[in-house]
Amino acid sequence: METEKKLIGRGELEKLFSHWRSKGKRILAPKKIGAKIDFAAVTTLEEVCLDQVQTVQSAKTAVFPRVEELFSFKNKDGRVEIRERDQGALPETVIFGLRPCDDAAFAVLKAIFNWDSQDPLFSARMEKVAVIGVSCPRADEYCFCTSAGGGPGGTTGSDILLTEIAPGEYLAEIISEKGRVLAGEAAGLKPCPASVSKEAHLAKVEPVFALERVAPALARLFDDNAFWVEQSLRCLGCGACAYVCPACACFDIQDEGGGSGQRLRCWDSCGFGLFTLHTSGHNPRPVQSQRWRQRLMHKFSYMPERQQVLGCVGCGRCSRACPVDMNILEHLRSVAEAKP
Amino acid sequence: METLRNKARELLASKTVQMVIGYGRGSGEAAPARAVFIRAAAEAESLIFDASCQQNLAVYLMKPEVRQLGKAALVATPSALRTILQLAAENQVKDHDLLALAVDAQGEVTPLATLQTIEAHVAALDCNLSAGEKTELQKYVALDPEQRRQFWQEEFARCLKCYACRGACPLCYCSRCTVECNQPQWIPVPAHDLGNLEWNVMRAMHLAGRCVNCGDCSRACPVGIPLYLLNQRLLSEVLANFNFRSGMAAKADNAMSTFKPDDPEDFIR
Amino acid sequence: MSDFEPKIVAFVCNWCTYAGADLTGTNRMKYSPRVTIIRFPCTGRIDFMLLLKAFANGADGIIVSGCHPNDYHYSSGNFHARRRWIVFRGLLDFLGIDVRRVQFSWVSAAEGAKWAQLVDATAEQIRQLGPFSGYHKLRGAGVE
Amino acid sequence: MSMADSFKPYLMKIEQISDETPDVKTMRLVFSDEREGKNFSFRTGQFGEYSVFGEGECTFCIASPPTRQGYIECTFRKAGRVTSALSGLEPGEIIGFRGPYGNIFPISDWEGKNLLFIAGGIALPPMRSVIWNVLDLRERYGNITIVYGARTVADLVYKRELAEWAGRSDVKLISTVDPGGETPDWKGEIGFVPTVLGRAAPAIASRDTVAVVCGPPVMIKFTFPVLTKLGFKPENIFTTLENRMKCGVGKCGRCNVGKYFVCKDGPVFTFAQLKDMPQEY
Repeated sequence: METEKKLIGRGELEKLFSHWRSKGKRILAPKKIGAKIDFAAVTTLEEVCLDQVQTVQSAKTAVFPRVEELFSFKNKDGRVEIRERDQGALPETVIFGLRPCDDAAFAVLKAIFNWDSQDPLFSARMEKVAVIGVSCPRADEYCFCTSAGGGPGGTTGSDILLTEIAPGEYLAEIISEKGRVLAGEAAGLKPCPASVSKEAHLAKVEPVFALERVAPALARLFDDNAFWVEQSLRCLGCGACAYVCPACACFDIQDEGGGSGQRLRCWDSCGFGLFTLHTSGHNPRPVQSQRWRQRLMHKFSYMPERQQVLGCVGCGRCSRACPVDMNILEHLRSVAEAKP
Repeated sequence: METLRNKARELLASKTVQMVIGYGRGSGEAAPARAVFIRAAAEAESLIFDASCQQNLAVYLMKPEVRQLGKAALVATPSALRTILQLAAENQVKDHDLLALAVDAQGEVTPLATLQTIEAHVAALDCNLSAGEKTELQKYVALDPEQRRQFWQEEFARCLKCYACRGACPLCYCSRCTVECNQPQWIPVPAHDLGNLEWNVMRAMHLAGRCVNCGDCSRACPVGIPLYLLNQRLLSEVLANFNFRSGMAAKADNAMSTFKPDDPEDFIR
Repeated sequence: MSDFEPKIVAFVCNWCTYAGADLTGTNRMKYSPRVTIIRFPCTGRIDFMLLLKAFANGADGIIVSGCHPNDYHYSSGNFHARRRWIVFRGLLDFLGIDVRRVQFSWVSAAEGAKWAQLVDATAEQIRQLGPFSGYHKLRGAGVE
Repeated sequence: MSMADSFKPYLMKIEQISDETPDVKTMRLVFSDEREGKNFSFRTGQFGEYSVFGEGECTFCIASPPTRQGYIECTFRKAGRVTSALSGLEPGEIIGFRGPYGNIFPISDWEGKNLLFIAGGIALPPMRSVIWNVLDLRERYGNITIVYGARTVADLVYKRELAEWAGRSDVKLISTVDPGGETPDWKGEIGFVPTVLGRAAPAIASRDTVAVVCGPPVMIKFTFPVLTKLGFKPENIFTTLENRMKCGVGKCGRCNVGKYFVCKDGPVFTFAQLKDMPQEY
């Protein structure tokens, strides 16, 4: 579908919020929580924070929650009954105010969950999500979207992308069919003069490494243990990077509730030693350097080859969230610049 | 800063240590300083020490791939010094395993080569909660229980179970944490409300009488849960009831695996 | 609230309290039937996690009881336990969990009557506090 | 496969349980829903996710051959949370099964060839499926040799079947136990699998022979050089890998060996493939 351009004012957006609310939709948007800004359910535009470069966590929870029920079961008196989820009951969700890198991350998640076969629960959630992005007027030293194939005004993954062209005045790019439906719910969209361009309102994010050099360099470096040990000495082996990442989707499956309980899917991270530990005690990745290597290899080598998509959108969240400043940008740069 | 760098150069050049674990410049606003592992005298100029250097570097003493690099000199804040003593008391580090370079806010560097000298150094420090810490803690103690319950429920609801608190804690060194034991499954794996509460209770309890209040768990938490409050509350409890302070001596019983016959029991019927 | 019958789990040591509870029975003393007794080799074995599991599985109140100090089968386990209870109680309180829901006690093998009183008093206390639904509701919460 | 994709398992009734060793059991499972059973098919080499409801899932191969229809079998050692729970179940109880997953042993390509099976310890189960599969189609294959070893006599699994194979004239079975693992009445070989294989070498022709190797990493490590010396080409040596898995369908992210998913690209790999893969298994 061809992108349509319109103008929309803050007042109209507010009306859209109350319209969605009246339809019973869940609205997720960046919101101040304590000292941090993160995605949470909101009801009005007032609650939404758009000043930050990035939220702590991504919006992936809308389609890949921290913990979700796959199905429930009753195991009693030698009989087992399985109750599948009612996918119709999944919430209709509008995600508002996420950055173009986060919008693009939904394409990565789709590639992970649906590359070989469709993941029904993920797909059902995805179906019910509409994405209204807001392009970036500012970036920080952790941003590298332009090195990861995106940009501060990138439209990949958005249904509508907004760019603030004057205080309270937005250029709305209507990108998808879902976007058109959403826009149809707004009265008072104004036509956009041809002279209006978003470029002047976007952050400048200079490319910092040559992406095409990363995958071949990684393949070369795989067996260079010293390189990986050096890269990961600081790493504490936690899962903060994976859990804030909009494109990380590794998961665990756990049963809870005894005989009458649920089978759950929950987040997991390749940074944990337990992730690959065999019951026998053998671990194919026994040390942290190998786990860090896996993180980079997976996103920048395996995924491009197997799922035809980069496992990273350059949002920089992992670097900001890391307790010990494992800055992925630096690591990628040194990978790209490693001598053959 | 130059004193610190010179000391590092000297230790490395004389091969007294194989590595200096210290602070270097971080990569951006989110991390003005970060850990560096200096192995050559020529690299010592990247060492810094200022108010932004807060991480308790003793966490790296327990990391296998760092340990493999040989004997370390550790740039140690007061918290890190106490951590070293606590690790020694728990038989995790031995005398002469490492050399501490005690640093303070004034930029003074004091090399401490033995656990005994670390003890003497720590004995002269004020290890009480600061006035600010006491006031903040008191604010929560003074709430009514229902408000406290709600406060913690909201805080824990954000917990992702990323275990950054555990990773950052130099005293969370178990090779297999309770959360990784599944026969029985003590702590639920998923980050739902019950799993998050049990994890955080367990973490706090297992650090009771051991935590030195370095605050790294809270600094590491990506969603900003004030875990330090739990630790401070329990260390106050341990101090008030057992007159015990962690990380003061290289040979000490663990507060929670010892007892006095006259420990208080007014709550027991 | 008047028809609320609390569910109480008692974690007791084998040597003193369990024997005491047995004595209550052989002496045909009556006490609240709302208690489920779980026997341990020693109070030192009663980990705080077990208490949390009891609450998560529907307990409204908990009794933890063992040998009196200095009158003890294994010389020091109950002293160790006492320390952990002190700290655990402090933590529960700080988390806003009503510590009246956990009753600690020493009941010897000769104190059948004390056991009956302890259970009755705890049952009454929990009856007044009502069901521990705040905690029970945690189960399943946060699953999408 | 839509059912498996939603992670909803088939309900399987435990029909029969055999004790293989003190901690290894074989379970025969039949579909609770007969229709599902009729529509179900698999091929040798594939695996599944078996679950005890309330405890979780664990991954094992299907240990029975596809030529025996109406049931599947699995053999497992009581080791973790789920296998411990599984061990405690009785015939008649219901468990979950998702599958079949993964690739296969290409046995139709092997027709007309000699087959050499080499297994150690608890790794015989994946091979049992393919062994019975080719034995059930015996006339299509040349000589069949099985070398099987375990630490001790007690650790040998499928003892009844070993006896059956030993008694067949169209199968050559060499069984062995590690030195010190023998009993007074042990009649087989004594020695590690690679050593015993080396000793038996003169009887094993590498020409027109396919080797299948399953065992602990250390056994595999020492077996490959012996086979190479015997003249086996890497593409004629097959093995099946195990890694920790959760989903079985290439999504959960933990079973990969380099860029390969053990659950999708494997579990069956040739030695030629393994040579190009990193040591992440």
